Amino acid sequence: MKKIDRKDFLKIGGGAIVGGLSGYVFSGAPFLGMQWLIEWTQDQYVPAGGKEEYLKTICEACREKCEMSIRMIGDRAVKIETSNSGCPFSQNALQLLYHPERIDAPLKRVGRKGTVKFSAFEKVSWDEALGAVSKNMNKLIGEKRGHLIAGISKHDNLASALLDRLVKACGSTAAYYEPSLNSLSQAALGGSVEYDFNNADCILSFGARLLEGWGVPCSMNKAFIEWKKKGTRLIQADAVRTRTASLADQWLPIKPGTELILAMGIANRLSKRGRAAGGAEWMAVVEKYAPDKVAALTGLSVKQIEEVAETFSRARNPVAVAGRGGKGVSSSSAEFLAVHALNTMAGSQAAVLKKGQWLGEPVLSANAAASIKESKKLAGLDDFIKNGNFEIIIINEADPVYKSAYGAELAEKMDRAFVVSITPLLNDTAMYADYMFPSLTFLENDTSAGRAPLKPYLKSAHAGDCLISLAQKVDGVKASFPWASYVDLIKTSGASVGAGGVNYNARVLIDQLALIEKNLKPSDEFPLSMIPVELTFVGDGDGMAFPYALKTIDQKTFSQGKLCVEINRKTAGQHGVSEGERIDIASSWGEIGSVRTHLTDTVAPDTIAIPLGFGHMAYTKYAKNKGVNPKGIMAHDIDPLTGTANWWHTRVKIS
Amino acid sequence: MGELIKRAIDTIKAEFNSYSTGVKIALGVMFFLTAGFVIFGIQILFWGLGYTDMSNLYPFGQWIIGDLGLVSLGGGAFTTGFALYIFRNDKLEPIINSTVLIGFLCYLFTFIFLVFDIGQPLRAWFGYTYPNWGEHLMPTSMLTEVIWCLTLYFMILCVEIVPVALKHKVLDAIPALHYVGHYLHRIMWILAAAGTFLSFFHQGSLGGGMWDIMYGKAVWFRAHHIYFFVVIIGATAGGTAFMTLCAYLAGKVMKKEVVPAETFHSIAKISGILFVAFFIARLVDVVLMATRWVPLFDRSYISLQGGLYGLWLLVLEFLLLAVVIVMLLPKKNREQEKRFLIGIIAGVAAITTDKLITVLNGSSVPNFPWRDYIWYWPTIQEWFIMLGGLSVMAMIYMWCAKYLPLFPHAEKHAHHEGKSQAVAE
Amino acid sequence: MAIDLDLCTGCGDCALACAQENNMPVFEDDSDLPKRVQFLDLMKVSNDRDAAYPDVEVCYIPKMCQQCEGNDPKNPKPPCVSVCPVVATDVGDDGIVSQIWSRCIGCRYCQASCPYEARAFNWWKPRYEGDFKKSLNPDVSVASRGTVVKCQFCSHIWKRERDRAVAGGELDINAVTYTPACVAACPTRAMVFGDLDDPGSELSRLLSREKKRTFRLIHTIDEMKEKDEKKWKAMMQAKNYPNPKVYYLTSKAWIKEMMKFK
Amino acid sequence: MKRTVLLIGIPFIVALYFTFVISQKACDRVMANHPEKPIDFNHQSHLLTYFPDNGLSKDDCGACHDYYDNGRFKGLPTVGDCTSCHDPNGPVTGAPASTPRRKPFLSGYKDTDKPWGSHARQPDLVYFSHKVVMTATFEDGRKKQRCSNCHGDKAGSTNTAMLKGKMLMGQCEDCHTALHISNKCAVCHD
Repeated sequence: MKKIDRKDFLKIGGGAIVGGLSGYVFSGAPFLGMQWLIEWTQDQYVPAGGKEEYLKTICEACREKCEMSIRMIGDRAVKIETSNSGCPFSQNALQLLYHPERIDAPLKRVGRKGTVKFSAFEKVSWDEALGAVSKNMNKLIGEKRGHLIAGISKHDNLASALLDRLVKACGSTAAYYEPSLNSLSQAALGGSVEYDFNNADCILSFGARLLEGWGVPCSMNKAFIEWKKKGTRLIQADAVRTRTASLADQWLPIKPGTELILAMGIANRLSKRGRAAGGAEWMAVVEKYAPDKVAALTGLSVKQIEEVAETFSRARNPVAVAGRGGKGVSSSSAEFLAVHALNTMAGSQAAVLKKGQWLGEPVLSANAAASIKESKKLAGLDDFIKNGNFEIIIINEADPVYKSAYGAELAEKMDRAFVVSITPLLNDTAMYADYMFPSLTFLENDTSAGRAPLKPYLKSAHAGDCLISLAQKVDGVKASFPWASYVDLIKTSGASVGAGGVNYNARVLIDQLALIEKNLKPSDEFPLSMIPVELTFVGDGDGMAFPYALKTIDQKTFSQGKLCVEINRKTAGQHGVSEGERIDIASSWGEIGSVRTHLTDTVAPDTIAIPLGFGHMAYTKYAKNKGVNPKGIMAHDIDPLTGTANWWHTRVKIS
Repeated sequence: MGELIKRAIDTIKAEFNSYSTGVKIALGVMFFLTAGFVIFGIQILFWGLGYTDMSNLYPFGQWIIGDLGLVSLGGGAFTTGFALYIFRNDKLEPIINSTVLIGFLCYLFTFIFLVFDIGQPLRAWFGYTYPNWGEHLMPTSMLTEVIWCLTLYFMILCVEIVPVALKHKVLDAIPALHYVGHYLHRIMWILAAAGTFLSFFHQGSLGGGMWDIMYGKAVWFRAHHIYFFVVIIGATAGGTAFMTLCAYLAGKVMKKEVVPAETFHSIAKISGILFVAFFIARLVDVVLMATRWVPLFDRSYISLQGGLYGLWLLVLEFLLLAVVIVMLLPKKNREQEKRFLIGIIAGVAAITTDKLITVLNGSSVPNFPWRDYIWYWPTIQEWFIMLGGLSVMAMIYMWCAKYLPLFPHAEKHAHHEGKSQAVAE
Repeated sequence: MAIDLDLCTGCGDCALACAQENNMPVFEDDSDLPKRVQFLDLMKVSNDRDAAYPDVEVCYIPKMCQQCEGNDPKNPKPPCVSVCPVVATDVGDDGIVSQIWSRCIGCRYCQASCPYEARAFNWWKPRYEGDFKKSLNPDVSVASRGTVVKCQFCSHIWKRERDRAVAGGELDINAVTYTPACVAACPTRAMVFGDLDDPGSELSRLLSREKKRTFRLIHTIDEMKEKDEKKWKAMMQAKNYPNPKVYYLTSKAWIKEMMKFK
Repeated sequence: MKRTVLLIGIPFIVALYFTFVISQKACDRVMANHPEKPIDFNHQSHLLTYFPDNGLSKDDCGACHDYYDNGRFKGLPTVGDCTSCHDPNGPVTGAPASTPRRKPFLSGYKDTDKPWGSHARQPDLVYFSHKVVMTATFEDGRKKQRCSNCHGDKAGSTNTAMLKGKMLMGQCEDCHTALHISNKCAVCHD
């Protein structure tokens, strides 16, 4: 045997290496490795499988109570399959249900107020959080200062009724609602109007964007099919050619903010036909609005007004609709009254005033009874923010800091007060909360019909349950909350009943008309009118937290972080503004900056249409810092009956 | 180890210091761009194309322009090779090595840009394994055709570049390699012919076919057989101008006559004639577009020329073409150095503009009547990858010009004239 | 598919249902319109190009992949299919243009060739943060970054329904019907889905009944057929047309007018 | 020369063998071809001795490998499916050979448990319907497909060893081509 020299060693090594490589290649490992590499670098994600099921439930988000079918894969809800709704609630529900920024446990503030960082909060147990909140409330009640406890609710529902009751039982009258169609018409008319759109044959809408989120979207969509079938006439008065205005049979392109005057003009024509409503004092005001005056103020022709009045009075079952806007509604109380007067004059069967009656009056403890006398009853939310006083405030799903024209002032007051927020997502208002309670989506809460289809998300609980358990810990309140749980309450709650007559307040009407006429006068300082428009799903801001809703935003409104306002072409020419230019808008209330212009003739001359819903400071990373929130510069005049800022029509200038 | 690094640094220092100030500055800029190329290249490959300004509305951007430009300018390699080996225009002999190298680099970087441009670089090989051959082996997807033709022609260029590399004094000393190089050189005409054939196809496919088969788009659709050849002529014209320009610049930088003047004049003449052909072809193309193809969409040609990249680019292209023809065609013009230079620069610019029109204007045209023209401005990532790639190309070319017998003419002269030239080098 | 724009209120439920059903990727910013991925785009269209206030109108046009077939229905040639270098997109026997992202190399050639902007590219890595992953539909594969995706008329629902039908004893799988997510979600029944090849289907009957109201997106060649059949034939020979399978219905002249370039 | 061949050849073969085996093991592991099999299930004995006594043919794989109501394939049976025959209160010994006896180890599980993993997994990104494939028939009523065509002779197996490895797309396509079924991408992929 020869000695193995260097050359031989190389041969052995070479043989081994080549052999090893061939073995590796022939085993197929490189190809599998390549495939693995491709999958790994692409982060290929395959959703887990499971048994497919369809769960039936009822959407309790509104009165319509839509039946829902939820497609489940194992324990995951993957799709809401229901065709009877056109409402963003139900379609968005999964996005909220599985939102990555959903609050998963009660949170206590440890950081500075007004920050959006989650690090400003720490998780606590329900007992601890409820205990801390009730301790603060008990202290106030014990000092007979229960009137400094306030509550703000979003929806007009049972959970809000619970908050009303809790606040009242503590000895305060400060239970308010965010302005909505319901809350505004209740404040103005003393009850909410139930419209029977399916059976009406002529609908006269005063700026109510009926098909753009107004009222209950799913029933509006159902009604729309009925109108198409029956040939119901839809007449829309608006300053912007909105979708509803385009789908309407007739569009009355009025000057921005003159809906009330148009209503007066039509009432005037109806009165000529011997119809009357609202009493002598009211009718005296109506008499002043002859068609030529109305025509001059609204920008319509006398003929148009007379024709509309004619159509309206001829109709068998006409209905006039108040409540300008889509999801975010803002109309003056006078407008609600005037439009309701039209219905009465025309003898409409399709608009019935109903009064909600959820729960009875609570039992007041001695302390509460003493402090409730101290409590100042204000007309509505904005009135309360401006003139009210509070030390503890409970926010039930609402976001007044973002949505109210007085949001900044509320934030300032909240900075000094003890704030409790019940919400599934950290919104602009919750930025100031001391305690946050995670609430549920309708998919997770039990209903009168049965158990919820899905288990509650982590440590969330329904707002109603949250308020009931809180009430159990507050002194002298327990007696008013005999229910074991929210479901227990649902089973015993009452229904709405018919309301009495409406108080047609002519004084308010005269004031409002004067204000509008003043606003209409061309002013050198603020030559333009600004009115809000809303986008599908974004609405007045609630949709911004959901990525799939963001995908529906159209190019000419918001794209790549730039918010566009719509300006009439001719007007833009007069003001030297070109397409896509960056402008600032100023009103007497303030200034917002950096919006782009989009020139389009769908907007009335001398008008800027600004989208609502943008410019959140918080409300998840999807909504945060996108565009601007115009509420701050919108008109702040507080309506005497509804107590909310009538922000619809604002005089502005481009700066 | 430390010693080794020190020696390497010293070598690089010495190398860097051997250049003149102007070249040093240029090298610095190119190194900077290359660094950006590497950094942003990693970003794009690992985190995706989201960092570019391309979008769903504007799917093709700067890198596609780069691909188109590089391929058509690199097309000078086949034109020159064809003229030299098939037509036996021996005046072109001194420039051919440089031409082959540029062609090689252009194609190499076309691949590199393509890899950046596709969303799934790891799946790039799908083009070979699942090609979209249509019926009768006529590729329905021009990109399939392009991938195959480019690959094959790139292989040919690799073979063509081997003899040049083998001429390096170290390699040439090995007898075996010397013979390989020699015989490869002898069969070069076969490669030139095959290259011409392949190049014809992919020039037409990438520059023309790729666009005109998109029959849904008014701005791109036209009769295949016309535009296909328009682009080929463009590539032959622009390519020759680019080859000339590169060699000219190399000469200026190296401060010596790398290519005899008569070579320049000969190739400029070829280029000039081809540019006349291209001018006519392009004119026919535009007229046909305006009168025949665009009206089939119920649109007008002029309405497609709006936006940021509209009519002015088209006008610019024809102006540049006119400049080339005036400067290169008459003998007295092209034999004057300044006019010759203006001519070839305008030629390269004209072809680049042609590609800009194809991509920039083509993508920015709105698809719906209510949409506006789209605005595209490449992001910093796109710029660095594009310019960084080009600087790498330039640096490789510089290195080759210095160490490989890229310009045999200059070497010969160096032997004749003695040491002074070598020092300048 | 047919979409009746007279009935469409632009509520957007179709877009939302589509996103939920098809596991639409969530990017950092989904309001970044040019780069977001969506199959169904709600296009806001107004006639303010041709009219001035107050004669303007607006409407929302839901636009998904139009499932083109080219001039010859027997040999369908959508503009996007022929250009794909790796056969990642194909026309199925049912006429639906499919796109298999796991084959796609991301060259975006199909996107450039689509005249309806129906295709979307995953510019970023799709992120389903936190529990968003839980709402993913296992029937639709989640595409990865750098691939093109598109609407396939929810063909996975057809497969689902086919399984159900076969389990229920139905043997002729061609008789299986299904409803895409967008159509199922439409609250006003503005969208109608059915078999265009079957003259008895609801869709075919609707289209033959409503010929006057029918149009196709920016597909003005249809008008030529009515006006001048000879010229139409010549044009069809001169060039391939996308010939989409999505029909729109409207009684408003301005919408049809807006389909033309001026 | 011979020495050189040996010097190169022997290490070549040894290295080839070892890397081949190691790489293949690694591949198997990556592809999860060794799922947990706590029971050495004997298909053959079940099908041959037990099925005929209960009026089932030995091709009735569906007796255990069943479908959901919506037509999706359940895959491997659950413990509940097993105990529906192997009565939890039944005798462990002493019963006639054809009667399923109680299997004590099953009592450690819940009825819905599936403690055993599967060799055959449906690949990601593919929508394959067992139901449709298994119900398809020729015009004369013969079934187009049998379980064994893809799964091998599972019915004849006496242990839980893997019979067939990963199925490649080509195999699906071959069958589709042979049976004149469309091979378009969207037939299986979404």
